[in-house]
Amino acid sequence: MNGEAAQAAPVAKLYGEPLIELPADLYIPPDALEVILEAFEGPLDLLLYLIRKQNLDILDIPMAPLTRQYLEYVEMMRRKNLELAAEYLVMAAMLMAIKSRMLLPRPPAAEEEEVDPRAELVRRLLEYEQIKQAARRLDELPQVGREVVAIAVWVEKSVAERLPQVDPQDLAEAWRSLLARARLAAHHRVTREELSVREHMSRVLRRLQQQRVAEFRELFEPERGVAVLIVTLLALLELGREALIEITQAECFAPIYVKLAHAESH
Amino acid sequence: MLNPTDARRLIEAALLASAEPLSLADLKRLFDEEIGADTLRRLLGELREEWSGRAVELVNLASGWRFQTRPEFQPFVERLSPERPPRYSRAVMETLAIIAYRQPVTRGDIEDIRGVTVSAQIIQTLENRGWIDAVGHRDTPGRPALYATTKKFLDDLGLRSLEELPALEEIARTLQLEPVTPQEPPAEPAAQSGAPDGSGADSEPSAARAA
Amino acid sequence: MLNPTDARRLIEAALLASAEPLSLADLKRLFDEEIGADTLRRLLGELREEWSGRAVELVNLASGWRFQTRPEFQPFVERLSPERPPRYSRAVMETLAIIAYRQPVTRGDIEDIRGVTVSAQIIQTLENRGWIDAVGHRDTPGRPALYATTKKFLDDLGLRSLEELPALEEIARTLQLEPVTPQEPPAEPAAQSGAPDGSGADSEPSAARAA
Repeated sequence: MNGEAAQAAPVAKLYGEPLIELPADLYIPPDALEVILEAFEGPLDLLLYLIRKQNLDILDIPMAPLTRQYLEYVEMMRRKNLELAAEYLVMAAMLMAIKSRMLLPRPPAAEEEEVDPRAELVRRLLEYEQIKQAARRLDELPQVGREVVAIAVWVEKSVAERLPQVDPQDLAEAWRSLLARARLAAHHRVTREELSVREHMSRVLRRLQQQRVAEFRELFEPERGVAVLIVTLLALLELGREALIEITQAECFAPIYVKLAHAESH
Repeated sequence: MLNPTDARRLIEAALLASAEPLSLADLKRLFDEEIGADTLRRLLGELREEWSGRAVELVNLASGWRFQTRPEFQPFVERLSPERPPRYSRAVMETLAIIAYRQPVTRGDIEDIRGVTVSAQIIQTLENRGWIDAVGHRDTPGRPALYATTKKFLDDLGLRSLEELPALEEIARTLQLEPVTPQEPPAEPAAQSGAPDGSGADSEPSAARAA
Repeated sequence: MLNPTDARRLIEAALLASAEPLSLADLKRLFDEEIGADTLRRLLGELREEWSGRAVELVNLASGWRFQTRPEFQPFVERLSPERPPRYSRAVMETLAIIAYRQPVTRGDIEDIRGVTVSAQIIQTLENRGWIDAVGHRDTPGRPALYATTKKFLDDLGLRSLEELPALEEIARTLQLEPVTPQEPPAEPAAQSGAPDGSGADSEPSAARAA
């Protein structure tokens, strides 16, 4: 390992400037690994990271150490039970293939046409790195709605107001901006299943508003199938937990009644 | 302290950039230092004066100040945009999204999620449209109304049930939710120490994003 | 016939009232009489000049002219309205960059460059934003859609044309001290014969680049 670091030293020039000091070690501390691995956008991103971290010359990649390190990362990902995309394994196979081809002796006759087995990999890495940078540059441009406001002053109109149209994707867009701002990700993970529960919560509340008190049983609609029964039950339990309804039963096996919490204060 | 011209330019831009009228309290927030209501009113008066000869004017409404086109201008606007569909403000759309995904919710719940106050006007816009209604009250002080989406909401959006709304996990996945900082530091030190130009700084915005 | 001042005031009001950029053709419709493109351009130039010292500026974008706040005004925008579009994930931004710089591209092309699958949600996020659209199909099995960026993408980023995007060659120069360019051309044809596995398909995007 140390030998390789030293070997990398002569080419340790980055962005045209000599590097003041080499990174102390080539490995990421294991506890930081998970966070780091999840931040990679794929095998190319991981490879670029390994290459840049060690200041390897991307045009003359030492395949043996790079392949070994890549495989170690992939192995660590597996051990950590991180969801490992198939692309990582395909890349592992490709690295090993390139490495073994570089070990093969070249037939002297073919020498001139022989292509560096790394050429395609290098091309892909450079292209991806370029795109990565381009993506950052794009993200830095002042954007209307984000850094810059498009001016649209109020227009006084006498004609009848036309109603705005909204489609489900507009709601997705609104939620996206909420998420980014409020860091809702942790506390507001709403799945489709939960959404149907919440829909039924509203339905029960709406019904209890008209009816004041309902018998537990009549809130269920067995004809709509088991899934709806379960969701309705979950909705009632959630409403109870949030103290939005009161569920009462006079004695064992007596009918269960459901009403709005403190409905009598109306 | 800003000089009066700069202060006027600041107020002007803020009013032009805002879709809704701005109150004196809103305008005060623009300034780092304390600024009196009298000073603000004087600056607004000067601004109105400055705009007096134009097709856009500064008006003082119940809820605050706003720039709007003069009524005589309407015919010209119609020539320009005969079919431009109107849109709800972001505030209205976000409120609707919260009610749709988190129902039943109170106005306080919505404010907690949005991190800003939700005006009665926004709720009313959605109620008038028939897209939300109060389905009960939470049993807490003030007995706030609980809002839910209506059947008309589903109909107008072409949905059979709320489950047909776009899945939230998928929306979250398209976002830069967490600061990328944990990933960047190990990757960047090499680049930063050597980068003579702006390229090293490219990592900065992602860190700043966290702030 | 309007005098130049009135004409300027009319154009100003129309532009201030419209969040979408207005083209010269749009602006012509404001006037009862014929007005030449040159005259309009001169009036727009004067108007831009008139607004030069302020926090709001008149800019010329891909689909026309628009008033917008200057980027330096951003801190005030944040104070006034917390409702702003979010930053997209790296996956979304890299997909956008590939479409912007390599267009027209298929989803497969994007996957080849990024080395990972590109989810439908990512494409949809960009489509819904109005930044990309399908401009055709590649005549290969499955007839995959070809994506390109829209005028709205340019407008929203304050650009008049794709040529104003940060230059890729410049980006490349900051990547590595080694000259990248001399290496590229010979590497391309060689890469095809040398690719040991399915990566031969990677040459597709570079072919699309030439198209």
